[in-house]
Formats: sequence, structure tokens, C-alpha cells
Amino acid sequence: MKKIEAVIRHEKLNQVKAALESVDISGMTVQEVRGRGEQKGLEFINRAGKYRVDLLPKMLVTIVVPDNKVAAIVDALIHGARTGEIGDGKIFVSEVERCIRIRTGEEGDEAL
Amino acid sequence: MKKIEAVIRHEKLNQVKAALESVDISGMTVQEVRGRGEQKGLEFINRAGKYRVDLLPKMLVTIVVPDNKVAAIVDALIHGARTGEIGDGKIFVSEVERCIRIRTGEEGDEAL
Amino acid sequence: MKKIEAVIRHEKLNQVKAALESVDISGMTVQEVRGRGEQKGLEFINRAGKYRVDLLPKMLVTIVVPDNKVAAIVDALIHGARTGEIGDGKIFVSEVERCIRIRTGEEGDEAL
Amino acid sequence: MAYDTGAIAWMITSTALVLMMTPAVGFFYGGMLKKNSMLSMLGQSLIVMGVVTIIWVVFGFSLAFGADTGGLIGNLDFLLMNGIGVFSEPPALLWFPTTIPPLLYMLFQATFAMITVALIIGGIAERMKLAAITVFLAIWTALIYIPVAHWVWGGGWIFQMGALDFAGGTVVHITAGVTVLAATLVIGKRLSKTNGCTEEPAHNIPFVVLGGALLWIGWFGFNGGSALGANEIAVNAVVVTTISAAVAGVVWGLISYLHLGRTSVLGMITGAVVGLVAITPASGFVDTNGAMVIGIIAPMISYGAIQLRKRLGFDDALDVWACHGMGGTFGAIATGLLATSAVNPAVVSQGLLYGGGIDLLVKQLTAVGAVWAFVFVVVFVLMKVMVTVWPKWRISKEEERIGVDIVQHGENAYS
Amino acid sequence: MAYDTGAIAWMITSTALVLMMTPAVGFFYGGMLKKNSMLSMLGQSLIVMGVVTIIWVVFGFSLAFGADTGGLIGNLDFLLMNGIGVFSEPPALLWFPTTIPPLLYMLFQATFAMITVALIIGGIAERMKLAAITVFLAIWTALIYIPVAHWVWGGGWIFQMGALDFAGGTVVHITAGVTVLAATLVIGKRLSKTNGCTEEPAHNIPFVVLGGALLWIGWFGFNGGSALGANEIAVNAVVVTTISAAVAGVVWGLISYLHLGRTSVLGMITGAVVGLVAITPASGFVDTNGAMVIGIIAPMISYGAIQLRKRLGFDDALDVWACHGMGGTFGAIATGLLATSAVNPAVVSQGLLYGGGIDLLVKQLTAVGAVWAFVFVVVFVLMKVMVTVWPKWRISKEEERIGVDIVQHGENAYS
Amino acid sequence: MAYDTGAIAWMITSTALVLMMTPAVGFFYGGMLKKNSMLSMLGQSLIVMGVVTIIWVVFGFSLAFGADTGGLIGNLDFLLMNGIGVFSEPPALLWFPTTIPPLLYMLFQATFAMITVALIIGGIAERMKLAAITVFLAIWTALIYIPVAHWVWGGGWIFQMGALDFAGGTVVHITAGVTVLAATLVIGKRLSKTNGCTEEPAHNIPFVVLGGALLWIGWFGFNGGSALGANEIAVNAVVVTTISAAVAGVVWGLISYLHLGRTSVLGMITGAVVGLVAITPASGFVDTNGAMVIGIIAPMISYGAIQLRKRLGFDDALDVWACHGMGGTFGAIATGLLATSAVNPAVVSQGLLYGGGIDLLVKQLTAVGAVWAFVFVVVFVLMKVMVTVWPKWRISKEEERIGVDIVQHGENAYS
Ligand SMILES: Nc1ncnc2c1ncn2[C@@H]1O[C@H](COP(=O)(O)OP(=O)(O)O)[C@@H](O)[C@H]1O
Ligand SMILES: Nc1ncnc2c1ncn2[C@@H]1O[C@H](COP(=O)(O)OP(=O)(O)O)[C@@H](O)[C@H]1O
Ligand SMILES: Nc1ncnc2c1ncn2[C@@H]1O[C@H](COP(=O)(O)OP(=O)(O)O)[C@@H](O)[C@H]1O
Repeated sequence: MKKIEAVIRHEKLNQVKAALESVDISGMTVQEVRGRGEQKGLEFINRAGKYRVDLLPKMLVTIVVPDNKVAAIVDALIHGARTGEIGDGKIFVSEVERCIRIRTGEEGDEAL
Repeated sequence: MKKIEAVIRHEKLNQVKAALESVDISGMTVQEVRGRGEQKGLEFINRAGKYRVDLLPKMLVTIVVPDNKVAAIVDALIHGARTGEIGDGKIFVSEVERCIRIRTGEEGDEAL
Repeated sequence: MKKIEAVIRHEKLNQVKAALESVDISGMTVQEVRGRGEQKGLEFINRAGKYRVDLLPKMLVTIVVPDNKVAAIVDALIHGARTGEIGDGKIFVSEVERCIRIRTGEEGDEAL
Repeated sequence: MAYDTGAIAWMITSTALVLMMTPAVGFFYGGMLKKNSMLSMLGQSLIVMGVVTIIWVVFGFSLAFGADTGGLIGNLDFLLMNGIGVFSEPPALLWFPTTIPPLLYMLFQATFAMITVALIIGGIAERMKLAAITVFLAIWTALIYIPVAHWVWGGGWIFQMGALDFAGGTVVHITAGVTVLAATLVIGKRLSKTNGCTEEPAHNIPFVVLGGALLWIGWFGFNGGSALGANEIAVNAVVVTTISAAVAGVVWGLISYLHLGRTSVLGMITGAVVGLVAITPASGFVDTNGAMVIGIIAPMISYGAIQLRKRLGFDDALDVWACHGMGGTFGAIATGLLATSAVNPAVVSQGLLYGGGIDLLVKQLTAVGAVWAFVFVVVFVLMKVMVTVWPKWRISKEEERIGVDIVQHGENAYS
Repeated sequence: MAYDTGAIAWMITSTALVLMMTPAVGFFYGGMLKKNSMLSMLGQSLIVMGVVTIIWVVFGFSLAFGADTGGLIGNLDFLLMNGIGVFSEPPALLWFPTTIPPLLYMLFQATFAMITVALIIGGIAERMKLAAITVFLAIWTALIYIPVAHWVWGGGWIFQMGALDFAGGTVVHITAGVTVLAATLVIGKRLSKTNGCTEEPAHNIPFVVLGGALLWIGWFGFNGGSALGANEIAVNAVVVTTISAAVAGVVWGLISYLHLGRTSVLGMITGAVVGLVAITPASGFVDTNGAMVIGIIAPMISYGAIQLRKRLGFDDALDVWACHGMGGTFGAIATGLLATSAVNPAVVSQGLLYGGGIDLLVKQLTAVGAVWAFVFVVVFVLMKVMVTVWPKWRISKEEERIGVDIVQHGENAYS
Repeated sequence: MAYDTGAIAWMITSTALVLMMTPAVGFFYGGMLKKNSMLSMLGQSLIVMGVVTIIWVVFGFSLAFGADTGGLIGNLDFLLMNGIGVFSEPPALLWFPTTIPPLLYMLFQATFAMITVALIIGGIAERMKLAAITVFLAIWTALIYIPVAHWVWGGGWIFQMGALDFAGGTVVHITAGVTVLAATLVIGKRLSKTNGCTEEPAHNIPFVVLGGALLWIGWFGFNGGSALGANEIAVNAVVVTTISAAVAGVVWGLISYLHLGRTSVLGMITGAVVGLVAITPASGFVDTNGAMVIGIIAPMISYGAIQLRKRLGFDDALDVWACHGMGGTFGAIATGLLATSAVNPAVVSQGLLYGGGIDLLVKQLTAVGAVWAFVFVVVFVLMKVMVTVWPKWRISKEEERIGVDIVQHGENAYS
């Protein structure tokens, strides 16, 4: 099975969730992260000057799925998260060897 | 070596730590995440109505270990984290290629 | 391509960023985590006693890079994060199969 | 002129307490929004304090409390505090207190204007440009607050008619609540309310409780200070105010328990505020029994009004209409039912339930109806004009997604 | 009747200040718990305000401050504020002030009842069902607070005996502290305390300091207002109160530095509160030197009591017994040592150290002992009965794990 | 002696309000720092309250307000409150009020000393050891605050010369601001400012606004209470104070909008505080027009001073010099321009713009210049001595990285 990690915009989370539901994915884990890519940060102001924050708040969505679902999910993620402007984020796919459901001890794809 | 990632209930962290100690594991990294699996969320109320939070707070525990310890740890995790009710969480195991201890520069299993 | 995950001290983040920039890396994702390794925690006090916090705040820096850059980055990370005292943290390297830039749909090394 | 030092002591204290209510509203409201909107509420509170102070000192106080012109508006005698210096005699106008310097009366009234304007920001939150909000609220102060304050407290037609509004059921709460109703009908919904989005939870309920608690304490000055002296009427006002708020808080908790199975803390503090709102017009005229009744019924009304608002679907972000508009309306009517000369000799016709017949009730209904109508029409037209002549009054979808704090203030509340 | 406007001004202000102390306790306590319990403290504060107000207005004030019956309890003359309307003459009872309307005296005393009840919630935190807490606190108000208030301030036997308790060492702090001691012996520990769990750190120390600072300011009304007028006794009370609190704060900081090597901020604000507690019974009777002494010793006593509590192992979650029970006990005894007629002519026998012999000290010890015993026994029995007849008084282990805020209120403090 | 109960009521209230300002400063400052430094600001506020109270009661009040010796310092008549018990006659000294007990005057002045000392901690934040800060501030109170308070308010040479400082432009704000300037020149920069680090954002702007709002309310007591009675001067003071703060808040917002394109909330609350600072010395002497002028200009001056500080590069962490030092300087000078006997008969020579010539202005400039010079020199020398004789006054680089809260207090603000 595969782990898909997507770094997306905060405000896109709801749309990404909706897109994932449309391809029948409900299991996921979400975290608040900060990141930097081509988008080099944002300017903020304090009481009498500007300062730059180079690490911007993003959401990291992690989904572990059977190999055959990866393509559909990547499409759904892109669909839900894209605005076309710098800062839309990235998707990383890697291999997972085992998955166990703690409640039942089940293993493998049925545990997802 | 392997990376074991367990998504568990918040309130089970202490028990999981104890279970891991009993199999001699002390190195770990912990984060607050939110997630959704079969448990479809919880209902909350606001001042005059209900609303549903579909992403519930969970803890993500990450432990990198030599290959031979995986089985014991998975058992310990299940033991510490199980309540038998929906929402107990999942364990994912994947391959890690290298580990380096920053302080000393050591590599491999002795760096764990 | 490879995923490099480094658990570092909070207060070292700026130096690590600088070190990474010196090897031309700007894309990264950063999270606040808590962890435990050889450093067994810190003592805190409350209004009339001490207590021990065994999970200490750390930063987790994740960088996905083409294979050939790994060595330079590991060196840069060590350089930026080391103080020589317990608690400096660890670096984990693992394999990533695919990377997609959401904005453009590009894949592979050029998406990094 | 020798003033009463006890009255001065109490009225300065009252003024400080009411002044505190405007930032308190910022916390009460801001805590209920998501965290990227917190600063917008605090920032707008500060803007309101500045803009209203300037309007009030320059011409507002004069138009509201200067000698009456045709029942509708005051005159310009007191422009820029002309004639009400701290050592001048109080003007010979019925509504000016003689126990405290007129300048203190001016400041006390200024703090009322501030808090009223500040109430509005919670209803129209998270969609207008900051400049548009500021301009709207400044015009609103001149076009709505000043005339209504004059009608009710400054010798205008409602004052002459004899309707009772001790501390601002009509002037403060109905004006603010109806404004939000009319305004949101024009400006429409926030993005997050347009499709079936899940409701955003309050980001910091402790701040809501902090703001609410400070409002409660501030209300000692709001209602108690409206006696304009350290006297029995002030004492009665603070007693009935506390009773109504305390009761209304637990009643709301009970309603939420019965309706939803949990005792919402957000609900209880909202209930307390609604109890304060409803007792406001009545606080100088009802006794402790009346206060209990008001404290029990007011939260039911506002709770119901929130359900209605949900069904009707206008986007009053923090239910200013349901809590202040409807709470104030109920309080004004309840005054017509429960007023008694036993607590205030100024009550000439007793409330209906105290044997005074419908005389007072009719006056109360007239005042309420007139203020509702006036506010609704003026605000609706004003907003329509504004969105027409100022096409960029609204923040963009992209900006709404990012959040108003960063977009308008360049700041995050927390980091 | 012509009251003193200065007295009214000060007493309304005092009442507002004391009212503020109940939500302030919510912040002071809530900040010390983990973040899933924050709302329980705030919510219970609001419930206390509502429930106590209703009890007080309906019958509590009457039973506490109505004419005495056998030294034990007041009568029912003032049910539902009968006879103490704002324009009625003050009743001809020794303890009623004549400078302010009796209705204001009623409200001032109501705020004392609220804060006393609110103090308890921090000790019994995180295990009882909300309904059980509410019922317990309501019965407690009737069974403990009202009689003890009558004994000490409303003409009861301690009043007659001549023991001194200016603002509530026995009535407020000993009753609350001993209640938590007795109650936790019955209800037992929280899950998190049963096995060798690591201590949960305070989730928001700034909120603790905020609550503590508001308590300090509120104590101006608490002690200063207990003079029931704007007079020299009030001035003395606020002066010695400030001295004791300020000194006790740094002394606690010093103790924590010497004991643990760090100057705990949580400790310093706790110390300040302990200094306020201890000066409370003494504040109308001791001078500035006495205040220094109290401010130095009180934190040592409460710090020691916390160590003792840890050894004894009862689960007083926020050390209400150590801080209020023991702080109040020390203050009551210190009054017997340090009282002086130089600051209050009402001191008939000077404190031991001021040359008055042991007369006053004996009375103080009698009052303290009687209140300790009465409260301990009644609460212990009451709780035993309650846990027996109401088997579901406790939240389940699963609920404890999830946290009281979500379980009881359906809300998270922060999101 | 029969005091005025209205005056007592107002002055106790004022004292409570000013006392609140010291923890309020803790929130105002702490919120602007990173979250690992929050507790250091709150903890130091509490330490200041304790240490200054002890100094003040033991000898500080006596040296500041005892009978004058050569224009420079008071005498030791009032050591340990000797002779100013609550029932003693007010001493026959010009500056003692006769409407309130001298003990209340003592406490009111004590709160001024506290807040002044507390202002300093924001400027020198995040580098000194806690013990070093405490020792420095204690010596500072004795060496700087007490003499300057004596000069201006206690019958010293500035008092005799007739320069006007109603509530502490020189005594409070210039002393604190110039101290930070001199001290940071000696103690140098924080690590985070030494290399080209990115600026750390304020960690909790709502806390900054909370602290600022409480400061604003507290300032009612600060300026209003400086009239030492419930009279017309007090009324004028609170009116002009509110106007200046309200105006200055929006002006700073406007400046930040014009300069940076956004309306900073942090900027607006800072502006309000600067408006309060600048009106402080003037508040008993200028009318509402004067207040508007001060409210408009003060934020421009402090905003400019911040830009200057950035260029000069000394590490005044929270711009105490720019806001308090320069704001107080401007206010003191503005008093020389705008003072008018229309609001206070004590104004013998009118301000320059009110036709009084340069007489008053020259006195104001003399006072300002003398206090600047005195404070700068004494603090610079004191600090130089301190860093020499106490080599471990500074926290280490490693400790700075970890953060002062954990290192000095063993605590995290939030968890
Ligand atoms: N090489 C990388 N390794 C880890 N995370 C990355 C990397 N590149 C980008 N990211 C993450 O993706 C987010 C978006 O990247 P960005 O370059 O701004 O997007 P885009 O390229 O679509 O404009 C960043 O904030 C960061 O969290
Ligand atoms: N496919 C998945 N990918 C990533 N995280 C998942 C996935 N399924 C579950 N999780 C994580 O595990 C948590 C618990 O899952 P849940 O289905 O509620 O547990 P259980 O199946 O034991 O009842 C979720 O909250 C989520 O964080
Ligand atoms: N086996 C492990 N698995 C996951 N995370 C680990 C492991 N060992 C250490 N860590 C992470 O690295 C951090 C630093 O480890 P530590 O042992 O203190 O460093 P060092 O060995 O250099 O002194 C820990 O706080 C934890 O977050």
C-alpha cells in the first residue's frame, strides 16, 4: 500500500475533503505544518514596520491507501487543492509495508 | 530499519509510553494531529445548535527502530492503545534507509 | 528521490534554514513535535513542587530532494543543528516514489 | 456650583466601566469567530472608540442632547464642547443632571455611543473592507444613533411621549440589532456560509467568557450609571441587573441542556448577556421580582430568535439581531408590563401587570415600533447606496479564504 | 431616608468588584488545569452566579441576615426581598448599615456567597457530573454558607461572642477550604492521580495570572467594601490588603526559589492570593505592620500545607484547602494576635501582641474550631449521602479520559 | 477629622484602577514578545508589586512626600507609616490632600511607583538574570523614582519652580523611558538582534489589546485620581484622557495604513497607550481641544521615535523609550503650550498658545531637561557599575535560546 502526503493551503482543506469523498476515501490524518517552496513567504507588519515570515502555514494531509487507488486520489487532491497560484503545495507518494488496525488487530488493505 | 507510525487516542498516550518502555523503547516523536477513519467525527454544540467535527484530535507517535524490534513494538502499541471501540487508531510500518544522530554523527542502528 | 526528516532543537531552526540555503535548498516543511531520545526530559516546577516533562518540544523539518543532494543536506543539517549536547536530534532518510506539484501537475525531480 | 462628590465618584466610575465594554465586546465577539478573525474584532473596537469620540465631541453630543428642535434632533449649541466646560453651570435642560458637571454627562453618553456602534461589528463580521466598515459606522452614528438618542433621552418625541427606556433598550440594543438585520440582508453571506460548509467552532471560548464577564461588570456602570447619581435608583438598577443576568445565564444553560443534551458554556455566557440586554430598558423601573421574570424569559426569546435566523438564513454572524435586537425589544415591552413606582417615582403610569393599564405598554410599543422602522429603513437604504457607489466595499473570495486579520491588518492574532 | 452618596458610590463599586471575582476564579482555576477542563471551571462559575443569586434573593439573605433565632439562623422576614425595597428604611437590626439602602447591602452580601461557593469548584474538579456538582453546591449554600454567615455577620452566636472576622476568614475561606477537604475524602481521586501519572502542567499560566490579578483588584471591594461605607476603616482595609498580597507574592517566589531553584510565576500569583486570603478576616483590625507580618507568614503556611496534602494524598485538585482553608485559619488566628483599636474603635480587646491578652485570641480560636468542625461534619455526611443515593454522580473513566469540557459541555475551549 | 466620603470613594477606586495597571503592563508587554518570554513579563510585574510596596511602606513614601530638605528629598518622618495612621490628621504639608486620609494618599502614590517601575521591564526584556533585574529595579526605585517624585509632587525644586506635571509625564514616563535608553546602551542587545535575524512576531496580540484596554481603564484612576478628589478637575482629567487615547489610537492606525498599507491592531492599541502617556502631565490643565491636539501629534512623535530607535540600533525591546520617554516628553512640553486656567484655577500662567507667553513653557522645558539628564546619568553609571561588579548579571546564550521563562521560572506559559 502507499502513503500519500499532500501539503495544501489551509483554506482548501474543506474542498480537498469533499474531493476525496467523491472518490470514496474517508480515512485520513491531517496536521498543521509550516512550509516554504517557491512561495518565499509573506510580509507581515508589526506596530511600526514590516517583517517577513518565510514559513507559511499549510495543512499536511496523509492518506494511506491500497496501490490501485493512488491515481484517483492524486487527481482528487489536485482537483481540490489547486488555485493555480504559487503556494498550492505538493504531493509525495511513498511505500508503506504494513498497516494494522489497533481496535481489531486486522492487517493489510482491509485495515485501511 | 523501520519507521512505525501509530495514530492513537490522545488520552492513551501515557499508557502507550508505558507499554513501549516495557519493551525497552524510549526514543520516539509525538505530534498532535487530527484524523478521520471509520469513526466519522463527534458532535459539538455551540450556543444554540449542534455541529459536527469530522476530524478528531489524535496523537501520532513515530518510532524508528531496528527491523527485529518491530513485532514487539506493534504488540506493545496495540496493548497500550486499544479500548475496543471505534477510533482506536492505526499503525503504519515503512522502511527507513538511514538514521544519523546529529550530536555525534553516528549512523545506523546505534544511532537509534 | 529521498525524504529527509530531521528532528532538531527549536532554537536551531534559523541556523538550520541558513545552512540549507547555503546548499541551495529552499523547499521544506516544518512542524512542532515533541520527542524523547537519550535526553530523558526536563524538570519543570509548579506552584509548590517539581514535575518532569519527558517529551520535549522539538522541530521536525522535512525535505524531499533528488537522490544526489542527500549527502550535502545531511551535512548541512548536522552543521546547523549541532550543539554537541544531548538532545541535538536525529536525521532519518527514506525513499519517496513520486512527487507532484499541485499547481502545475509536474512530476518528478522538477517538481521539488 | 457645588456638585455632589458621591455622584461624581460614581459617575466617573460608571463611565470607566462603560468604556471598558467596547474592548470587552471585541473579546466577546472575537472569541466566537475563527482565529484568523480575532484581530478584526479587536481592531474595529478600537476604531469605533476613536471615530465615535471624535464625532461625539465635535457635534454628536450637541445634536443628541442640545435643546430640542421639533422633537427630532438637538441643536448645535454645544459644538466642540462649547458651553459645557467643566466649570460652566449645567445647561437649563430637563435631561441634564445637576449633581455632576455637564462634561461628565457628555463623556458618560459618549461611552454609550461607542458600545452601541461596537455591537454592530459582530453581525456584519468577515466580509466588508475595513474602510467600508469605518465609513458605514461613522455615517450610522450620525444618521441613526444621534437622532434616536435624542428622541429617547435628549428631549425628543419619545421622551415627550413618556415611553420609558432607562439605559438603552431602544437606543442601544434595538438600533444595533435591527441594523445588523437590515445590513446583512443587503451585504449577503460570507463565503463560508454559502455552500454547505461545516460550522466553524468558536476559536477561544475563554475569551468569550472574559468579554462577557467584563460586559457584565461594565453593565453596573451602564444601568447603574443611568441613574446619573449615587442614589436609590442606581442601587435598584444594579440589583435587578445582576439578578436578570445571573438567572438568564443558567436558564440558557438549561435550554441548551434540554435541547441539545449538553450545558453549553458559550450558551450560558450568551444567556447572561441577553439577560443584561433585556433588563437594560427596565432596570430603573422594575423590582427584583420583575427582574426574575425578565431573566427567565429573555433567553427563551433570543434562543428562539437564533433558530429563526437559521431558518431565514440571513448571515448575522454573531446573532446581534437575536440577542440585542430581540432582547432589547422584549425588555422594552416588559417595561410596559412590569414598571412600578415603588422603585422609581418617575414611573407615572404603572406597568400592565402592576395595575397601570395599557397606557405605558402602548407607549412602549409605539417607541419600539418607531425605532425598528426608522432603523431598518435608513440602514437598508444606506447600505444599498453604499454597495452601489462603492463597488469595492467587499473583500474578495481569495481574501475571505485567507482571513480578514492578515488581509486587513497584516497580522496574526497568535504565533 | 437620605443616604450618604459617597457610601453608595463606594458600595456599588465594591459590589461590582466582588462580583467580578467569581468569573476571575474561573480563570484562576481553569488556567491551572489541563486545557480540556478549562470550560468546566468557567461554566461552573456562571452556574454558581445563577444558582446562588436565586437562593439568595428567594430566602438566603433572609435566613442569613434576618433577625436572629437562638444564635443559629435568621428568620424569614425578608423572603423575596420583602421589606427591603430600595426606598424602605433599613431594618432596625444592628448589622444593617444605615448609610446605604438595605437592597445594596443584600447585593453586596450576595456576591460574597457567590465567590465562596465558586472557590469550592477548584478543589473537587474533574470528576463529578455537572448535575451533581450543581445540586451539591445549592444544598451547600443553604446548609453551610447561610448559617455560618448568620453566626458571624448576621447576629448569630459568633457575632454575639465577639469574635472578629472582618471580611470572611471563617465565613468564606475556612468554609470553602474545609469543604474541599471533607468532600475529596469522600469522592476520591481523579483517574489521573490514581496510578503514578506524571503531573499535568497548568495549561495557561497567563490566564491564572489574569484571574489572580482580577481577584486582587476585586479584593479591594471584598475587604474595602466590608467597611460598608467610604470611611477610614475602608481605607485601612485596602491598604493592609495591598501590603499583604504584594509581600506574600514575593515571599512565595522566594520560597519556590529556595526550595526548587526557580521563581515560579504560578507560585507568586498563588502567594498573592494567599496573602489576600489571610488578611481578609484581619483587614479591618490590623495596621500596616500587622499586614507585613501576615504577608510574610501566610505563604509559608499554605506552601507547607500543600506539601502536607501531597503526603496525605487526598485529591484537592487546586489546593483550596491549603490556600483558602489554611490561609483563612491563619488569618483568623492572626487577628487575635494583631488586632488594634488604633485602626478600628470596634476592636474592644486588643490582639495578644498588642497587649490585649488572650481574650480575643480565645474567641478567634473558638470561632475557627467551631466552623471547621461544623463544615467538616456536615459536608462529609452530605457527600456520603449523595454518593449513596445518586450512584451516577461520577463521570466514567472513559469520560474522564476524554475530558470534562467535551463530556459535560459539548465544547472545546480552544480550536 | 471628617473626610469627604465622595472623595474617599473615588480615591479608593482610583487606587484599585492604578494597581491594576501593573499586571496590565505584564499582558501588554508579554503579548508582544515570543511565547517563551510571556511569563517573565507577568512574573516581573508581580515582583515589582512586592518589592516596591515594601520599599514604599518602609521608607519610600517618607522620602518622597515627607517635609522637604533643600528641594532635593523628603525627610524620614513617615518611616513605616509613622504618623500617618488612618485616624491621624493629615500632616500640615502643602501637597497632602485634606479630603482623604493620608494613608489613602500613601497607597495611591504607591501604585504610581509600581507602574513606573513596571514600565521599565519591557525595554530591558530577555537578557538579564532575574536577580539582577530585581536588584536593579529596587535600587532604581530608591535612587531615581523617589527623588524625582519628591521634586515634582512632594515639595521639591520642580514643585517650587511651578512646572506642571499633573499625573506623571516627568515622574513616570520620562523616568521610565530614559532609563531604558541608558540601560540598553550598557547591557547591549539580545542574541536574536545581533545577527540579521528575522523579527519575532508578537505571540498573542489579544493579550496586548487586553493589557492595553486595562491600562486605558486604569488611566481613569491614574489621571482622574490625580485630582485627589471627586471634583471638576477629576472630571476634566478623565474627559481629556479618553479623548486623547481614542484619537491617538486611530491616528496610529492611519499612520500604519499610510506607511505600510495595513491598519495594524498592535499599532492602534500602542497608539492609544501613547495618547494616554502624552495627556498624562497635561490632563489637569488642558481642555478638550487641547486633548485633540495632543491625541493627534503624540502618535506621530512616538512612531517617528521608533524609526529612529531602529536606525540607532539600541535594543529597547518594546520601545519604552519611544512610547513613554518621548510621549511623556511631548506631553510635558504640550502642557506648556496648551495649559489653561479655564479648566484648573491652579494654572497661574497659561500655556503659550493660550496667551500665557513662554513662562510656563520654559519651566516645563527646564523640568524635562533636568529629569532627562538626571535619569540618564544615574542609570548609565548604575548599570556600568552593576555589570562590572556582578559579572553573571546576564543569562547565557544557551539560556537565551531556550527562553527566559523556562530558564528563570521553570515554567512554560502554555501547554
Ligand atoms: N522539497 C520540499 N520538501 C518538503 N516540502 C516541500 C518541498 N517543496 C515544497 N514543500 C511544501 O509545499 C508547500 C508549497 O510549496 P510551494 O513551492 O509554495 O508550492 P508551489 O510550488 O505549488 O507554488 C511548501 O510550503 C512546503 O510546505
Ligand atoms: N487510510 C488512512 N490514512 C491515514 N490515516 C488514517 C487512515 N485511516 C485512519 N487513519 C487515522 O487513524 C485514526 C483512527 O481511525 P479510525 O478508523 O477511527 O480507527 P478504528 O478503525 O480503529 O476505529 C483516524 O482518526 C486517522 O487519523
Ligand atoms: N528512535 C526514535 N524514533 C523517533 N524519534 C526519535 C527516536 N530517537 C530520537 N528521536 C527524536 O529525536 C529527538 C532527539 O533525540 P535525543 O536522543 O535527545 O538526541 P541525541 O541522541 O542527539 O542526544 C527526540 O526528542 C525525538 O523527537
